[in-house]
Amino acid sequence: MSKLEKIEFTAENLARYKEYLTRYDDIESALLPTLHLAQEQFGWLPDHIVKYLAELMGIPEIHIKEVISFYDMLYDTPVGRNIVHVCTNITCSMFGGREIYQGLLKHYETDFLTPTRDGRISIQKMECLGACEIAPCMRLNNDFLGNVDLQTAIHKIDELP
Amino acid sequence: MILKSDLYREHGFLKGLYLGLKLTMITMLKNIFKQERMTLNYPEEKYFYSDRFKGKHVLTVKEDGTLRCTSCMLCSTYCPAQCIHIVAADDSDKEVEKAPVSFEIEMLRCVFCGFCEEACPVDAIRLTNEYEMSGHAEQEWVADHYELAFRKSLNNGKGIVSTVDDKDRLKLRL
Amino acid sequence: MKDSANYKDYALLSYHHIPGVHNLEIFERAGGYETMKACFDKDPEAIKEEVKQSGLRGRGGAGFSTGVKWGFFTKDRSAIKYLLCNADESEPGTFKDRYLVEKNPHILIEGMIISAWALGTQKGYIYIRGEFYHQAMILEKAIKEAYANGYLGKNILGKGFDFDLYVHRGAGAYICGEETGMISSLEGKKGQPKLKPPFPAIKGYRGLPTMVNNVESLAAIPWIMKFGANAYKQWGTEKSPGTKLFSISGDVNKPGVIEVPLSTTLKEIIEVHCGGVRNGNKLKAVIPGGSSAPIFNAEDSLIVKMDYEDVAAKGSMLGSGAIIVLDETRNMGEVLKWTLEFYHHESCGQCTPCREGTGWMEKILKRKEIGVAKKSDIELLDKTAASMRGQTICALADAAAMPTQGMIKVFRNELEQYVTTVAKK
Amino acid sequence: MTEKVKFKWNGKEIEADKGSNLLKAALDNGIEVAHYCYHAGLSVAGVCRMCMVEQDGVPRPFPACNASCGEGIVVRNDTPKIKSSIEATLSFHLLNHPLDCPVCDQAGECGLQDYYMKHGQYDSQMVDKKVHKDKVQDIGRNVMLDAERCILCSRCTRFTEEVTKTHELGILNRGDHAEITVNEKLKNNYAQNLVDICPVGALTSKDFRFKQRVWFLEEVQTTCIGCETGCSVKVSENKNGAFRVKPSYDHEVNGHWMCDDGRNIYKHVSGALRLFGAQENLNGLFVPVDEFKTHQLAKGKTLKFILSTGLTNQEYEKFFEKIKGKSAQVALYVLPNQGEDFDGLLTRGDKNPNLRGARKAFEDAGYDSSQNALDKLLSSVSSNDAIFVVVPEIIYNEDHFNTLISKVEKAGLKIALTHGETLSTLRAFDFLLPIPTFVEKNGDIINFQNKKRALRSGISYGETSKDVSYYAGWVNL
Repeated sequence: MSKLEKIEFTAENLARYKEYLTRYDDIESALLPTLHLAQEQFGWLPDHIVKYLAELMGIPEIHIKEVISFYDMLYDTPVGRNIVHVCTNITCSMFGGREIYQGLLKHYETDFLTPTRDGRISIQKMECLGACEIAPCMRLNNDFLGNVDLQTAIHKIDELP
Repeated sequence: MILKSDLYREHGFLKGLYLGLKLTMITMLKNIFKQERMTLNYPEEKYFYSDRFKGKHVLTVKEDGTLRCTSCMLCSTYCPAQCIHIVAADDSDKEVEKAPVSFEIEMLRCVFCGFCEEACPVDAIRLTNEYEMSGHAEQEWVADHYELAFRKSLNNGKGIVSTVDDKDRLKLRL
Repeated sequence: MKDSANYKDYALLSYHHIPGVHNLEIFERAGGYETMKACFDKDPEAIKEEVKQSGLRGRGGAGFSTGVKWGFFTKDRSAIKYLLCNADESEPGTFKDRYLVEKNPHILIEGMIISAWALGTQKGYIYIRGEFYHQAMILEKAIKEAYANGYLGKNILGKGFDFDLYVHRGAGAYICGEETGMISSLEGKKGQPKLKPPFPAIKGYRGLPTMVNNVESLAAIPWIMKFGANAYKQWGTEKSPGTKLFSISGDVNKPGVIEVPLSTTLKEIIEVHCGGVRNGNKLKAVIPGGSSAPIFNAEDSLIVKMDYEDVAAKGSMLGSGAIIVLDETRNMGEVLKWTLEFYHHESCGQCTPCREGTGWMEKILKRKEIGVAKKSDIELLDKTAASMRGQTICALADAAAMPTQGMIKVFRNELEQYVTTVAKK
Repeated sequence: MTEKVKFKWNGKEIEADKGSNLLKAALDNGIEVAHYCYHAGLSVAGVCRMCMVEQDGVPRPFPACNASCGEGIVVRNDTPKIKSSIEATLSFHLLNHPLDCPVCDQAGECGLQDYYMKHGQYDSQMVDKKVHKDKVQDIGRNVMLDAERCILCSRCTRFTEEVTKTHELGILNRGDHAEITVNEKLKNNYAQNLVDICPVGALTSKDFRFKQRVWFLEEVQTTCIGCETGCSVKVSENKNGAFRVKPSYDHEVNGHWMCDDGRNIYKHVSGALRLFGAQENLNGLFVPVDEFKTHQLAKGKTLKFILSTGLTNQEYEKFFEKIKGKSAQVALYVLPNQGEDFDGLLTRGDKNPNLRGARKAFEDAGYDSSQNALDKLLSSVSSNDAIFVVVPEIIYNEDHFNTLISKVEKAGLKIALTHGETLSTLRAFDFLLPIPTFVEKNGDIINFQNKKRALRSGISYGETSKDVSYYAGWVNL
């Protein structure tokens, strides 16, 4: 995204943002949903978007940066269009979650969270995703994928847009 | 010289007295007959002091030839004669951060106690066995860091490289 | 899992066998929301008392009596206060709430409306972890249906009671499962736990009284109100009554969520409900309550009864009821490494002992990678873990220290071997 | 009146306000309690976990900073359990600390060093790789940040959130990768308080950086002369000069803080241009001269004085006593206002440290301190006059002062009483005579609240015995 492009929510997202504000008794509480929304639209949350949000919501910039850096699912570095979460917690590691993670990094020649060269995916190692019965599990964007091995994982990831 | 044992305690009074006087006698006789004198014909003859002698100071350098001193001022704090004067400044290298721009020792004030050597956390200052110092005026007795680190007698002006180098320390720090 | 479940067998999963029960219509046809309607005729204090009588204990991990917790809450009905549902189940090994919510979101909503009526809260939030995107959508849809039916919003069923319910998605932080951390996160801050006192029941979200309950606790409320506290007590023991969802994963043939009365033996859970250890292997160890719980060796696992007291008596904790089964092929050093990596990654960075300690414990265990490992490292690990306990604002430091100490207690020899063995490349 | 309660800390009975902070009560009563994150001027964070205490009847230890004083409670932090927990916590604090004390300016007043001497676990068990963060960052307003040394007590972030409300600092990331980060640069006028409140060497002053080691310095308790607020300050100085100004707690005036402008008030004290003796203007070049020469030249002339507002009450009093009954014309030069009247915290636009004291002294002596009197004096300047101008120690608006100087040009003998050759326009004067600066005199000034504030002298650099009243003695000789 070029910096020259004007950074602002689309009309639809702005309406959603306004709806979020009605849910909470103060504007700060709406920050997390708004960040999710912004990430949905912009992909990731660089400084100039933080600036826009800070002005929009009247929250100090550093406060928003703190929040973004705190959560695993909000990104202050560039990420690919699709996010692949690989669980590496106890149960998933027992069934080879870590090997899948390493295998994926090797296969796509990338690093933790670094987007692949075509900008299509970012692979993120995650702690327990809350789907241990289907270990080893992964998330492709918002969809859970369970009982995977490296081959099926690669296969499924390749199907992503 | 460190006495190994207490002759009197070990051997009893008489034997102790005898052993002690025997040593004295032997040395006396040696001096009379063998002419082994302590007086040297200085400066043609020079006495060699051990490395533990506390003589003229030296500032060690790093492998790249810069001063090891980080100007923490512990030596000047510890110095009983208050003869060390350091002016510190920023160093462009972030890892070094602080370095002296001037390091001066007033040699006439120095009591050569070696406390500076002990206080130094980075092995930047040492006392050598160099004991020949001379000067005409008071100003000549203020040794600056060029004198202290890069005088001719130290590795031909290249300075003494300290073994605990910064890079080694960083390696230790992992 | 039994197929033809009904109220007599299950409290929480009683609707789960009905297809499409996530739709309000089907849920109502099966008898849903009836309890809620009946509850509006009851005195809120009576509901609180009933819950207290039932002996329901918080299902999030600490096991504190829900009724007693409600008792601390302000009785001033006009004061602004909040009901917060903790659906941020991030304890490794736990997936019961996900299972509960994705199949039957309405039971949670019904439970929350009853609780809101009892507590007099005007607004409620379901804090669901960010990874559960679809589950959040299911909840949103269910809430929309409930609004449409007049179960939520202004003047519910003409009783003059207002209750708004919203879903709030987290963004991936274990610590937001801690109640004050969750409140911080809801307030739009970093999800760092707050100092206690004041407790959230007095000063919580936005400095106002806030009640935080686990999904499972809230979902059990409709059943308790329908059949009464005594019926609930038919299950379990005196101190741990009722049923509990257990999430079983690891080396078992049929991993998944089951609902059994508390005090069911672990042996029964593994062998009857989960089809035994995978591949007929020998059981080596069981983590009985999520990764924070100290591990059981095989002997203890076979005799322990899964209720709060018996698990605690054997030196562990029931926690969230996440059972991770490990068979003989598993290396305990690796398991501990994964656990410590997790806590290192998730420490919020507020209190020093936890921030530095979790990282250091991981480094101590990984010393063989830089070639400085020795046997006594296990002793150091034990000491470090001990000095982290009870030192921090929230329980994360304890949660990291307990499994470490537990593991060292049970598998010391294996760990000593683990730290000193360098893998050949 | 708040209710008082009595409680015991390590067996010592303490009286404090009911419900007040337990840690503060202990610290106020001279009990040494290790703590990093607690600061009386900020909210409670409770994150350093150093002030843990045990209370009889409470099962778990808890931090004293998050507890309140109650009647009859018995609190201890010297039990073996607490002692070992403090030791362990301190070792956690030091775990990822770079231990670069030799190059760290904080050494000597560092919380980590202080507590390590008391609570250290002297043999290290740390062989692991430390977490590295960004060092030597200039974050603006003369503040340097070293993220590695930081122990994340969050005092600084709380300061920018609660006191200045400018929100520049935050803690990014979590766990042991958490790091203090600045959003762009520091922008507020109170930024250097961050250096004071930082218990370790993470935030250091760029101005003071590497100038001195703190153990070479002595602190002199005095009052800031930067504006009419009159904050309590400590000036750190030694025989080589003054090196920094720090606020000292005064609940009536400045609380815990002071502004960045006030931090610069020490600079003229031992600056390069400091005046140590009389100087004569020889065609634009000042050369040392015997003061006696000035004295001789002033004889027989009409002496006129323009005083500044920076003198102490005692100096004014003595001055007017000396000229009592003699024909000397006296007026007061008042510094013009700078910027806004009051920034909401401490800084005030009125930059006259002792305007109230001056006006009162003028009034008591029967002199007019108004602008009219000054105008009258200036308009009557003639070649038969010897005019003494007391140069204010700190001049914010040079142009304003230069206009004053331009008006005295007609005088036969122009003498500046000053601490140094600070302004180029001082070249219009025939002589410069030294007067003491604020750290070289004892006395009182009166601040905006009409409160007496004390100036105290430390080590003297200039000719301090000769103040304005000494020169007043030249009248009618």
